Amino acid sequence: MDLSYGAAAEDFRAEVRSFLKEAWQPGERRGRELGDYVRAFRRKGVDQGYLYRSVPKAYGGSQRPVDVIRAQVIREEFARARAPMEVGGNGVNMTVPTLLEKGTEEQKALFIRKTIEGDYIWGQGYSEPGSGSDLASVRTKAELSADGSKWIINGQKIWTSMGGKATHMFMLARTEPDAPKHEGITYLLLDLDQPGITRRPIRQMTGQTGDNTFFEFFFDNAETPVSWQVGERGQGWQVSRTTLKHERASIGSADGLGRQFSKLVELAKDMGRIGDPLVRDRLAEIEGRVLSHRYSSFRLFSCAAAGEDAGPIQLMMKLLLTEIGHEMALLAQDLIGEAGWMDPDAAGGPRGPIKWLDQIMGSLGNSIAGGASNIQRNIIGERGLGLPRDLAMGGER
Amino acid sequence: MDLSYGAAAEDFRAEVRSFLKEAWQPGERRGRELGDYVRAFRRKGVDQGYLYRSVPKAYGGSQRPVDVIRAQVIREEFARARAPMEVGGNGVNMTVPTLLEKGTEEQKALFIRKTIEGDYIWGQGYSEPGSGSDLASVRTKAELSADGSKWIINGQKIWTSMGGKATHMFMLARTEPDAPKHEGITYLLLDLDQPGITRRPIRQMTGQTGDNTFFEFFFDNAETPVSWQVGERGQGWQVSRTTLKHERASIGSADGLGRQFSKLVELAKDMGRIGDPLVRDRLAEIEGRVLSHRYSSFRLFSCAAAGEDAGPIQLMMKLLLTEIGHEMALLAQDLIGEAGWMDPDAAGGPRGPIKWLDQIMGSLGNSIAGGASNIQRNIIGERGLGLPRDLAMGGER
Amino acid sequence: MRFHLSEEQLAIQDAMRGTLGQVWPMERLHAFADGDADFDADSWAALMALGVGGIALPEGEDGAGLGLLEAALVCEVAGAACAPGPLIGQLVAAMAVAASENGEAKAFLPGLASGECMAALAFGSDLVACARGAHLFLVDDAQGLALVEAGADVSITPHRATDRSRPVSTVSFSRAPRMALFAPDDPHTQRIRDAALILIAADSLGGAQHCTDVSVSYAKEREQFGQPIGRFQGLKHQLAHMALDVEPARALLWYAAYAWDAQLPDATRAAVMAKAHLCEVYTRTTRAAIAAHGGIGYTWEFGLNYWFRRSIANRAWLGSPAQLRARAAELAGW
Amino acid sequence: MRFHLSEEQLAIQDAMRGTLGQVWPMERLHAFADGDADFDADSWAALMALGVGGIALPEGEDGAGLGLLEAALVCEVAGAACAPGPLIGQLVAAMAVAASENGEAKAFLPGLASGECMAALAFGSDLVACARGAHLFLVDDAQGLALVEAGADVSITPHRATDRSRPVSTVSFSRAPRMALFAPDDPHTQRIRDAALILIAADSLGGAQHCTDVSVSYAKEREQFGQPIGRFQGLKHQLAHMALDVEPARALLWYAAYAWDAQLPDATRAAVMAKAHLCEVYTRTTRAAIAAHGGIGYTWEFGLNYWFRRSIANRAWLGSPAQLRARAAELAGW
Repeated sequence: MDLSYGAAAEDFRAEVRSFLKEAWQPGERRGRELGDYVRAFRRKGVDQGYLYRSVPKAYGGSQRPVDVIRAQVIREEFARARAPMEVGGNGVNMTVPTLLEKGTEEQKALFIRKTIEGDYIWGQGYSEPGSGSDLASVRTKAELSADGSKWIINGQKIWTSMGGKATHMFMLARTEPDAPKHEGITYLLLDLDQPGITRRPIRQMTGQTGDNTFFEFFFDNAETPVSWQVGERGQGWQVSRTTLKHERASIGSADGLGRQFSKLVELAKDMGRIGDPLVRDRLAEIEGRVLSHRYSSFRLFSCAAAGEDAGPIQLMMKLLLTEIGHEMALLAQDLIGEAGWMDPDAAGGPRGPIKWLDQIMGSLGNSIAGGASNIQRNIIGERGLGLPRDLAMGGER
Repeated sequence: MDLSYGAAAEDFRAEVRSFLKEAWQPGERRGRELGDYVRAFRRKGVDQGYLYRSVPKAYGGSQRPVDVIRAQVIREEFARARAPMEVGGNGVNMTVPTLLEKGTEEQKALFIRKTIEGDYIWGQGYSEPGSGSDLASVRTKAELSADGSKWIINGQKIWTSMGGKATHMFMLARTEPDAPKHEGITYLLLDLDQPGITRRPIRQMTGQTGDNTFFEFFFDNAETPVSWQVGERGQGWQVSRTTLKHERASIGSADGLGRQFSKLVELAKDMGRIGDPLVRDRLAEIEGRVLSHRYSSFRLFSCAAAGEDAGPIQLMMKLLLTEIGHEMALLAQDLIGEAGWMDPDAAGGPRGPIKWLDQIMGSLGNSIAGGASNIQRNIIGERGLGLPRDLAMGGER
Repeated sequence: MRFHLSEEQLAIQDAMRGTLGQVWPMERLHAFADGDADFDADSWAALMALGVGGIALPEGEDGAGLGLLEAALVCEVAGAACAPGPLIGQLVAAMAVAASENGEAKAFLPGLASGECMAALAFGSDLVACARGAHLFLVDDAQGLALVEAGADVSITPHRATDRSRPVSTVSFSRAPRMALFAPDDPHTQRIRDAALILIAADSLGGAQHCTDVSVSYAKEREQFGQPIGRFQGLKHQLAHMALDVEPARALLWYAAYAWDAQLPDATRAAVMAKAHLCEVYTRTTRAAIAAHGGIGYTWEFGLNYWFRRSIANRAWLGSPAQLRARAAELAGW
Repeated sequence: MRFHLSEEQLAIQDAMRGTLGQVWPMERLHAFADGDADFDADSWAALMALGVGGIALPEGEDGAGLGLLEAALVCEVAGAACAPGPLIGQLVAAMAVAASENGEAKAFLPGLASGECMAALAFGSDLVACARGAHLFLVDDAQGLALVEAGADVSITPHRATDRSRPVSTVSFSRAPRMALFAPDDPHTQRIRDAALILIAADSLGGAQHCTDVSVSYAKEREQFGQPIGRFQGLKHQLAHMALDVEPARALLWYAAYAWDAQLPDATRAAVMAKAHLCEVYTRTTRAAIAAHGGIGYTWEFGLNYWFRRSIANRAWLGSPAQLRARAAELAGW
């Protein structure tokens, strides 16, 4: 075992660092000026081969061979310099990989560059009211226009993150109502700036609402050209599977959990509870799981770097994160005590302990986002341990 | 709410107490002499209407109307005087109620008196290797003899408690191999003292073995008269359901759990750990559940006394007991520490803390006996909460 | 021997439930949660019209002559409905005043019983639920139990509260005149504290039962993969586990209230155990309920979050479960 | 950067596994458990023939030149097989002697490496596993670490042990001559203690993995209601939960061994955390495995109880999880 990245990586790190020293000097820039500076900086990052490494040059990427060590060094150095990385979001994480794999030449040319440069922001149109984990139970309907040039869309989508800012959406729509459940779905792209679409933010239990949270979308004869359909008609389920895999790989950051744990220890100190044997015991017990998660992320990274399959552990990271989040929330709740009576969106109230309320409630959101925990347990049991499929779900996933 | 039994019950208590004072004086009697004395004492108990209250006089019972308060007073006073109650076991708890409900006149006359007087000891012949919770998957076969007078039995039964002492068995045997699973089973009684039967004790993980533990039974052309069949041929599953209900009602004693908890507190004191805040917290947390169980048993008793349905709580007592047993075992394990390195069947080793090892392992046996915990969870969910039946088990229970 | 609810007791709960069902539907709760008030006059009046305020007072003192058990049954229904207002404070204050000999305080008893005079609890903390609407405060501090009238000398700073159904304020009584009820070491002081613990436990039981009930209903209606989700063993066992947490705890609460009413020697410890255990149950159950609902449970609109928020308030109120367990260990002489 | 096992490391485990599969099938374990010995010569010889004894010793000192990580990988396989003998004591003693300057003790190094000279651990307790067969004892007491030779001055009282695979005895060294290795405050003393914790954690990981594996296999084969029981979500989620407990903990153990080998500043704390966490995992997993098997898991004959018993021994050895967590809190400066 060796947690250093090796001499070649350190040379590369020096190179990235010197690039950043020169190229990332935002200074006092703010607002639009800063936006332009960031955009220019990202272009330089692409030219150096640091950003959009998996995207071909033709569509604005830097087209580099897979090298997880280099990618990690880039992430670390950009974070250290507080320099902006790729624009992120559903567009880069889901639309781009899907188009690279299944898109037409026209679609690639039309969308990829605009997406990675941040002009197009993508909302996910999978979930519907009532669909839950059963994503294939799509009821939003798309019908061909009389002339066969457009899809006419009617229905509703929900749980679209960043829904307030999205310019475009990728969605699953039912195009063959009489076909078996998984075979009548088509994968469509569409422009959200059109009259047939209404969007509405979903207020969450934390009280949080606004452009960065989840939205519902209502489609009333919304339109999209047939040429924006990805993959074959009726093959949308398969197309979406590619995408979801990417989403799952991008969820979960061991560092974030570690930082949160450190804050929990600080909270115990701030509340004068760090000397309480019960608190110390709970903290150390939770840390055993936090460190297990952290070192397992090293293991996954190491396997990825070596091009080896890490086995079932990769299916477990998300649920592990969720469960540890619950445990931290429960301890935080007892640490803040009566301070928890005041909501974090209180004006002028104490800022310290009560900001934990967001985490205490947010830990519940974790179980829901990115696949509910029971689905994760099924996946671990079936794909990880090779147990037989559930009868009721058999062949439906 | 009122936990006193009321004046009438206290009068009755005085009556029972004065009976016991006179009738139960075992003195220095031992062995056979004591056995005869106990047998005579039980006859007096029946004559007074204290024992076998639900059994008609014709078969040796005292045939009294249901009165759970009186029954409770009798139990308390007999326990206080350390006087023997009914003989107990599968015979009294399962065979007798089943015969009273489904047996022929001949069967009642033949078996009930002998059973309640302790001459006949009954083993349960339900479980088979591989059947587990799926009790209807009976493979032990019974075929009619050529003259139609006897059932010829071949197969194997397992998990028969007190199997070393049993004189008779009630069993489920498959008599209609071609009928649907639940419809080809017949309920048979048989004499275990015959050449076609071999019995073997099952050694448990505690190392415990002997006449009082579980046994396996092997049947090689064992025989029983057709007149010993209970209920219709092919209706054995229904007959057995009556019986299992009785078994479930008799499992679990809140007092036992309370005594065990008191011993756990004593253990913490003996090991010098009662001052440890973690131990105190765990003890109080466990006690919250122990008391919930105890007071729920009062509630059940109170409902039974009033002839009212207590609702879902009655389905929960067994699983609750199992879960609390697990928690106590885990705490006990940490309390005994290195003393747990020595087995309780050690000759000459320390006797104090290590006797907890039996409980630590035994708590696992609880999950298994009387229906596995997952079956209990299904029952709570389906019968208690009205959730729909599992598809795979649908219609099979 | 009787250890289950009587027809009369069930009827009290039914009446409460019926009234709250009418005056306190989810729309009202939503509107209240987004509003600025810390008390809702209509629902308060409707409850008080049922005679709830005097339920545990002697018949001679404007009361129904029932016990703390009945008060707990009432609080259980209020907890299930996430009802607003200082119901626990009202009941505890009325009992404290009824037991006291302070004539000045006693003059408030008819108002406390009828609900016209609203009382909030200020027990060992300057954070007080439903303080703004209160006419009276039952204060428990170093000087013992006292009644304080709202007015110029009582300063109240409202907060945006986690528990939207019973918003809190910081209250300071520095120069306000006190109507002394009981000295700190008076046995009545302990009894009043115990009563408060029991009523919070009752509110928690009601909330936990509500969360279990709505989760079970949802699991029966909601379909996925062509099945009601309650058919899947994973969720089924989770729901069974919730019920297994809540239903046995009901008897723990009954016992605590019974021990209080009968003044049994273990009454204080029973109250401590009940509050500790029921608040653990409430925390677990609200979390489990939200998980059992999936995305919709996490929305503000669905409303489960009000119970979750109330469980946070109840848990921290008058001592966390761990603090109370430490107390229970002490009381047991361990 | 490398944080997963190499081909070579996997090969070491495969060799161990293959050998134990041959010399230590369940029948042998059963026979040993019912017998009177505290050590099994055949399986010991077979393991030692693989060079296991010297795996973590420098190449110049009769060793394979590998690290504690490889020693841990070996102990993991031994734990999975419930292998008998003082393997952990042997490896720790060899490392202690190799690191010391005591010539008298060093003379035993070739024997320790080859396994001809068997060593047991007597660390802060008079209960010692596999004491009767041992030629040497590595003693850790108020005087620090020392090697003591078995003989007339060492009195051994065997017990019927809970852990039938590694029976314990009470050992008294009162007048036995000591070959001093390290003073109590010598950094080497701490390192040797840490190594012991890590190897017990490794044994626990192997045992927990074994229990998970057999439960998964059983769930695939065993049918009820016409289905393999692993199809039922209830059991499926329980098995997933077991795997979720065990698999991530593997990296925690690797890190502890790596930190020891690389002498990182957090090496001691990593060892403490690994032992505490892996023993919790082992306890939970053995219990879950027996429950997952139903009745058969509870029988002696099926054998799961040997792992359960070993988990009891490992958990109590050198500090319970709670004691170690208190230590970890101290080491973190909390």
